[in-house]
Amino acid sequence: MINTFEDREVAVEKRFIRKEKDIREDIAWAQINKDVLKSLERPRMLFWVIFIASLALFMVGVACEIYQYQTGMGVANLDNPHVWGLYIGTFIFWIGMSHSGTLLSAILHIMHADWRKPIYRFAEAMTTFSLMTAGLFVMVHLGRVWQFYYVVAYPNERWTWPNFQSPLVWDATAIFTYLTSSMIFLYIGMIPDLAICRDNATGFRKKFYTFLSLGWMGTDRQWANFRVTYLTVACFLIPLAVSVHSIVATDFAVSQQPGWHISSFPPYFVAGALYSGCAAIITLFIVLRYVFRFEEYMTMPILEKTAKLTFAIAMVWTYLNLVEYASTWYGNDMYAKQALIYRATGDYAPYWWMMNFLGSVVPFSMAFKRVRNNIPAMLVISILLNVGMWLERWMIVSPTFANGIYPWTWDHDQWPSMIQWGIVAGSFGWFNMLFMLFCKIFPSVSMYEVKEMVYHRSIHTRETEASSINQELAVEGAAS
Amino acid sequence: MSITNLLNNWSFYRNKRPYRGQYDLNRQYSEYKWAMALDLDVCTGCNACTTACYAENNLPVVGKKRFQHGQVMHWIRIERYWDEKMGEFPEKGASFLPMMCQQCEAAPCETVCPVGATSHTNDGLNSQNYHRCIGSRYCSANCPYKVRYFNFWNYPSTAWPAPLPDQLNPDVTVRTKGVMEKCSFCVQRLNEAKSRARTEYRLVKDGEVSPACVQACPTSAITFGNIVDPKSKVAMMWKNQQVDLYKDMQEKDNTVRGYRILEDLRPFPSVMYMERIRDMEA
Amino acid sequence: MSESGINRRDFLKVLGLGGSSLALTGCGNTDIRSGDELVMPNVHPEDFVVPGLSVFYASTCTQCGSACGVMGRVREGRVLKMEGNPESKISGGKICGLGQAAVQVQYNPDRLTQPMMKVGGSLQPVSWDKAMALLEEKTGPKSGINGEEFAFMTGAMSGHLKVLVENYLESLGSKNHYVYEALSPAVSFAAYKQVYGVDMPRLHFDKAKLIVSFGSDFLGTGASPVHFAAEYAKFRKAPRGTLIQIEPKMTMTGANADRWIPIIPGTEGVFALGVANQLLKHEEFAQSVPSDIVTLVAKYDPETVSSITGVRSELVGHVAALLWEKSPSLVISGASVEGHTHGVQNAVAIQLLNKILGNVGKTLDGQAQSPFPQIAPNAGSFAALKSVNDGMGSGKFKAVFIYGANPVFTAPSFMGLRDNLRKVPFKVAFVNAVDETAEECDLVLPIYTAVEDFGSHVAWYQPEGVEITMQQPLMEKLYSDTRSMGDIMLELVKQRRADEYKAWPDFLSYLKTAVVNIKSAVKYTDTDEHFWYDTLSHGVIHVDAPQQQIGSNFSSAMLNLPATADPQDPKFPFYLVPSERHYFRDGRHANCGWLQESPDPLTTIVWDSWAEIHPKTAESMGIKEGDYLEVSSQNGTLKVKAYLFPGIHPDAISIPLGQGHESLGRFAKGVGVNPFKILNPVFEVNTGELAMYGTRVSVKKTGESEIVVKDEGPVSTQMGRKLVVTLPADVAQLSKEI
Amino acid sequence: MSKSHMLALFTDFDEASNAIRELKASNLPGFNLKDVTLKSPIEHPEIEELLGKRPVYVQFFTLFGALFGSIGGFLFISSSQATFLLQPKGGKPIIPIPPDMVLTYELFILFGVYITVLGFFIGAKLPMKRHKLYNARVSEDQIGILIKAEDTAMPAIKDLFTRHKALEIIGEGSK
Repeated sequence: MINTFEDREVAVEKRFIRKEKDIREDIAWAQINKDVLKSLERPRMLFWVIFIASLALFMVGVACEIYQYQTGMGVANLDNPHVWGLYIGTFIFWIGMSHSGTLLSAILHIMHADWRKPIYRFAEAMTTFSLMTAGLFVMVHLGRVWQFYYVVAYPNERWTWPNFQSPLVWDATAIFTYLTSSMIFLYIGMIPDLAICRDNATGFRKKFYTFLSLGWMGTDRQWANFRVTYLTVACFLIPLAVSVHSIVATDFAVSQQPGWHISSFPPYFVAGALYSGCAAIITLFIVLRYVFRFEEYMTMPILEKTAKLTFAIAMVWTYLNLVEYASTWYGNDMYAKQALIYRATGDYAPYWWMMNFLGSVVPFSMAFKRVRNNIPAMLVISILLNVGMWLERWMIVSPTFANGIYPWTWDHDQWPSMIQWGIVAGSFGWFNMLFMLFCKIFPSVSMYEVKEMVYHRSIHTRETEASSINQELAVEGAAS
Repeated sequence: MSITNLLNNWSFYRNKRPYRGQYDLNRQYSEYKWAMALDLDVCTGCNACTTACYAENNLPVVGKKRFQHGQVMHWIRIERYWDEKMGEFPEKGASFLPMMCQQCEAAPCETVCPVGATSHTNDGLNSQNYHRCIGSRYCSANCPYKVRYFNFWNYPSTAWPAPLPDQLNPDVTVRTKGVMEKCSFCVQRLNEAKSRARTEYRLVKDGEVSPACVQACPTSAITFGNIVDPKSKVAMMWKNQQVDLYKDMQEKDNTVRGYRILEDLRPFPSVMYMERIRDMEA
Repeated sequence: MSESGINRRDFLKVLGLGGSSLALTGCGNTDIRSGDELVMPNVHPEDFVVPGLSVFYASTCTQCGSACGVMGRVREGRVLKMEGNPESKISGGKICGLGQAAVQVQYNPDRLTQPMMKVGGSLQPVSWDKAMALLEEKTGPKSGINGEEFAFMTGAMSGHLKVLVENYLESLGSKNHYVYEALSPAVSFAAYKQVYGVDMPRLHFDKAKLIVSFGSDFLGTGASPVHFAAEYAKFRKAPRGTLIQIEPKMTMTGANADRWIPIIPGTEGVFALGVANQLLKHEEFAQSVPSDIVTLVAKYDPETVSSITGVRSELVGHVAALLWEKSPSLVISGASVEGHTHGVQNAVAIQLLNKILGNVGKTLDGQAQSPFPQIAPNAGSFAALKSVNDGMGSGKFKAVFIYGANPVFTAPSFMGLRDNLRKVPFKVAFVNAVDETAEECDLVLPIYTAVEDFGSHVAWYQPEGVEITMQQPLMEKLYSDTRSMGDIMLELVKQRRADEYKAWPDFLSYLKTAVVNIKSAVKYTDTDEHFWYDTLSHGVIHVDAPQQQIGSNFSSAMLNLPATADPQDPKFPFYLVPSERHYFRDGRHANCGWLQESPDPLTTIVWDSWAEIHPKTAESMGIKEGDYLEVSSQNGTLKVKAYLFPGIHPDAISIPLGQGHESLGRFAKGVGVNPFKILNPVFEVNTGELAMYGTRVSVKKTGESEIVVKDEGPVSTQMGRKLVVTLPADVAQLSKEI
Repeated sequence: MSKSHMLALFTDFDEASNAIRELKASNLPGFNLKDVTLKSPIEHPEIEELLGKRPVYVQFFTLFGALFGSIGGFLFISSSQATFLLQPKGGKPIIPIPPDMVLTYELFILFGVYITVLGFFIGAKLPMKRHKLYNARVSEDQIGILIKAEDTAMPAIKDLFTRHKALEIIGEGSK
């Protein structure tokens, strides 16, 4: 029986706590600034542990590369015809990793899924840095890295140009486009927050942020232009992201080699990319949440939503994966079929099966709410998924070389040397290092967008709650 | 400049190699097209061609360990196959197959090189430009015959202990680490012959020039020449064997021996092989 | 010698005469080692030497005994490549890989560059004066050495250097010229001698419609592989001949056969008689042989033959039938037939088929009779090594010279040759690089390589006429402290015959005089000088000589073959087949990178030795590829990797010769194993030659295993690809081909 | 007559919008709605509407960039191929369409993005110096209204703001 204003308040309160929210709506804006800006000051100890560890790992990679540079690619234990190895595999892996940033920020932005707001910033950062890492691998892989600029189409006195027919040149263009565009996207989206940093920083940092924030004042004119630009760039980024990984896929799909020459490769690669990217987001989500005490913003419901998204993409990937096998099998092309059988039964079989298990079976664990809400479990799963996706890339590259068209040159003995493994490990160090640095220097949660989120949601809920109460009152009134 | 001439002869730019008449004696595109015919029935697998290639083209001796790692640099290799349905013993002997770069007309390696280091020459060779190569190894990855060899090590510093460098052929460069290399049909010899012929206002005569392997082969299993010249031996052999350079699938009598390896991949190789014969009554 | 060049006028004259595009001798090039190599070495080049253009000098390949005429490609005073000399009837302008490797012998990083003297158990460099003084002291007139105490061991020799060597021995009053070749054709010579009365008949592969080869690897390691390969090519052209190979281990020739038949080693003769048995059933052939042979052959019915040879009985009739329908045919025998106690009988039994089929005179007739016996080649023999070894063992010899042979490496261990050699007070080796034998010698003299030296050669297999192939320097000597073998010999001769030889300051002048003497024989009308330069520029002298008449006498006495295969010893169940690799032979050129890295044609293995074992046998013994095996005979054990090889008789184990050097240089040292060492003292009864294939071995797994380094991939078939297509001979229409 | 600036800070967004509505309604002499600038921590489309049409031109930059990228890109690639006849590729024409299309597509996006961003900087007048009446709290949780008007109109506006419980009103003179 509700008849007094107090009762009504209580009822509203009840409904407030009934459903768990993506984010607390009564959180004060000043508090948001405070919390996020704190992440630029004093993170937990773990931050430094991760940072130092990554630095060390990176150094290992650098050492290996220097040795390889001096001695020649032979130290990678590649051979004729097994000329590509972990470098290319890991290159694809990092390119793939970069896709989810765009997915989260651009696609969800267009779809007005506002739960992305607290987490898209670091996802975009991830995009940028994994692209940088991928770029490194192109270099590391080259036999004469000191001549890499031959790939660039720069005017020269001899009128020699790169071969625009080569998928590698498409790669170079696409990656360059993607890298710069996503950096711009990241930066534009960060300007209002940089302004906030500027307003709260002192000393050297103040100069730094002042410079970066370009004198942003949040005037209506700025906001209007900002809104349009952000949306436009987002619209550009989505097809770009798709095209980038399709092009990487064409590196293989346009070649004649069995196991590569498959028309379903581009979508397959894109799905794999989003897949590994989402898994990576979950991992970093959990790490940042702990390291920077972001429990308020990176809440369990958001984690769960991300998990659901990952699960969906995992299923898409699984489907395309099976399509690849099926089409190879029924296509009944001798070379391709032999290559497929070799993958499943030959020297790479253990890794191939592990890839399939991790990529297609493990994600089902995320079907359970219990698992989705269990942070340690999600951490482990997300890492497992990425291991699986890395294996997938390796299983695309190596078995084809080991068991290609020409039987005389089949090579079943090749195994990556410690140098290759070292450089691959180094790349992870490099990525983590950059990422951690970024999170330390820039707000890894978008403050103004969280404010918007809180603002709009609070308005929304207030209205819905109010209306529902009124209905109840009406009902009860009729009853009495 | 470029745009105008682009518009002027658009059709020329859209012409897809190999097209009939691309090579002909009245200089449509080039009056040379080097080709080979290799008779597998008289090839004894003696490796004389391989050694000749080492001598002519400054191929490094890589040593046991690197050979084991598959980093050997033989531009021409002799493959030995046993028959698939061989009983207890190989009663019909072995099958030897000398495999060198097939100088494909539609070479899979050429299109994928990011820097255009490998491309087609006017006289129909699949050239490899060491100075341009950056070692992406995509060409090798896409080569169906796997006849491209990558310099995984800095061989010039290790492969020729003094005074072995004195033997190196000054007409052929020594390749450094990180570049791809492959059979060139001894292009240095071809160029010498061509320039000699040019100074005498004539074309290179048939048999005037031949790659080292052809020259060495004790059984003369390999025939080399300019297939554009209908009177050259190699052209006559191709014709006689009913193998057409511009076709990707030959319709020929089953008594005829000529064929090109992996033709179904449509690389249009410039090397015609002639089937090995065995006396089934024996 | 480099000063004794040609002046400009000579050269012009010669061009007029020779008229060939081949250029002249390499004399006159300045030493390329002198000064900075970046400087173009020809400071005073000949007129015809144009920088940047190659000059081709004709010469002779001495890598093996077939003396192919070759041309050296020379640029800026450096020989770069060996190519065949089209004017040579033997090479026909072609060349094998072994011949190519001559330049790697020349530029070998492990060449001996100065004389070495044993001082306190190790070789120390000395000056030539010291070295020659020592020679003088030990073997000179004052040394008081008599002919009996002196031995000169050489490899097979021919031409004028051989003459000089023999003159030297003669000046010493010695008859001890021991010509030793580890892989000598002595047994087949003996057999041919018995049957045809000549050492070596001329074989017309191209004329035959069917060749039945009993273990003769004429394409790989025969008397004249390059020539035989060319003939083989003709033989395969229309009308295409058929090749049947019968041998215990597939050779390169066997790999090209239309039918390859594995057989128990040593029983080839029996198989031949079995075939003869079948053939004599045809009445045309009945009269072709004496009656005693007919009766003898009658014993060999297919079943018996099959039981002895382990070949399916129907194959006997099959081969006979083929021989019956395809005529003319040619039946030949090879090393694996002759390397047995009854090797000669085996070979004779095989020749019997030629007799029956009437091939004698058709596909097989006499070679040209060389008009110059003194420069004719002397094929080596194992007997020579034996007597040297005995002499050394008994301390008979006070001094031993060794040239062109490496007995310490090739002699089986049961001879104890190394120890015997050590007993000799003074041992001299003339070498390009220090090999196992030189290691043991007191004086090691560095001589020119074949491409630095003059010489003349006569092959013991002559395709047509007699071809004297001239050897001339393709470049100036690489090391100033090396000398020509000829010069050294001349100097040695002069120790005792100074006045007779004073006319000749060096070997070149000696050779020139000698060669010019041939002028009359070839009806050359111009001056001596021109003849000399003509000869050099062409590289060959063709002497058309009368053909040797060959008889054919067979008697049952020559054919008393053992009734069974050699008795089995349960302790050593396997036949050892020490196979001869076509680029390694007895291993004297093992130190060439090219040869080490050129894959063995059949196994495609490089840089190693291996034991070929039949997959069936391997399976029964649980052996996989790469497993280390202990292959032991009574005289030693080899530890060698297994390679599963279908082309070998299940009871045989084959290990290639030529590897397992303890010396000789970086490319050869410590690579593989040396099967010579474990050979048993089994000898061919008629000739006393070592029965190379008469050794029995046992095989044991060691448990260790290592990857076999080979060019072949994990699969050895085409996996359904259309790479090598095989066409039945009856479908092919070679006659319509160009 | 001289104009001057005044900044009012609000915590309550509804009040702020009401204030603007009132300003709009009361057409004071010497005051123009164009001179009102809204400064907010987050974007407020609904309030911006009150300020009347303030058009954005970024789209036109985008259009130009995209067109330039695609057309210019294709011309650049094909013409460079056309000038590079020395090294034809077997099996392909000198100017192959499909690969060029791929690159054209990439360049279309590349220039589209770049020039869009250029347009943003121009449109938003970035980088710029901060206005002297900027207050840090605007970037935190308060909404600021900056107006420019004749001094005569100032008192009226000031008291209008105070009526709408402006936390603080900063005039040019004061501070």
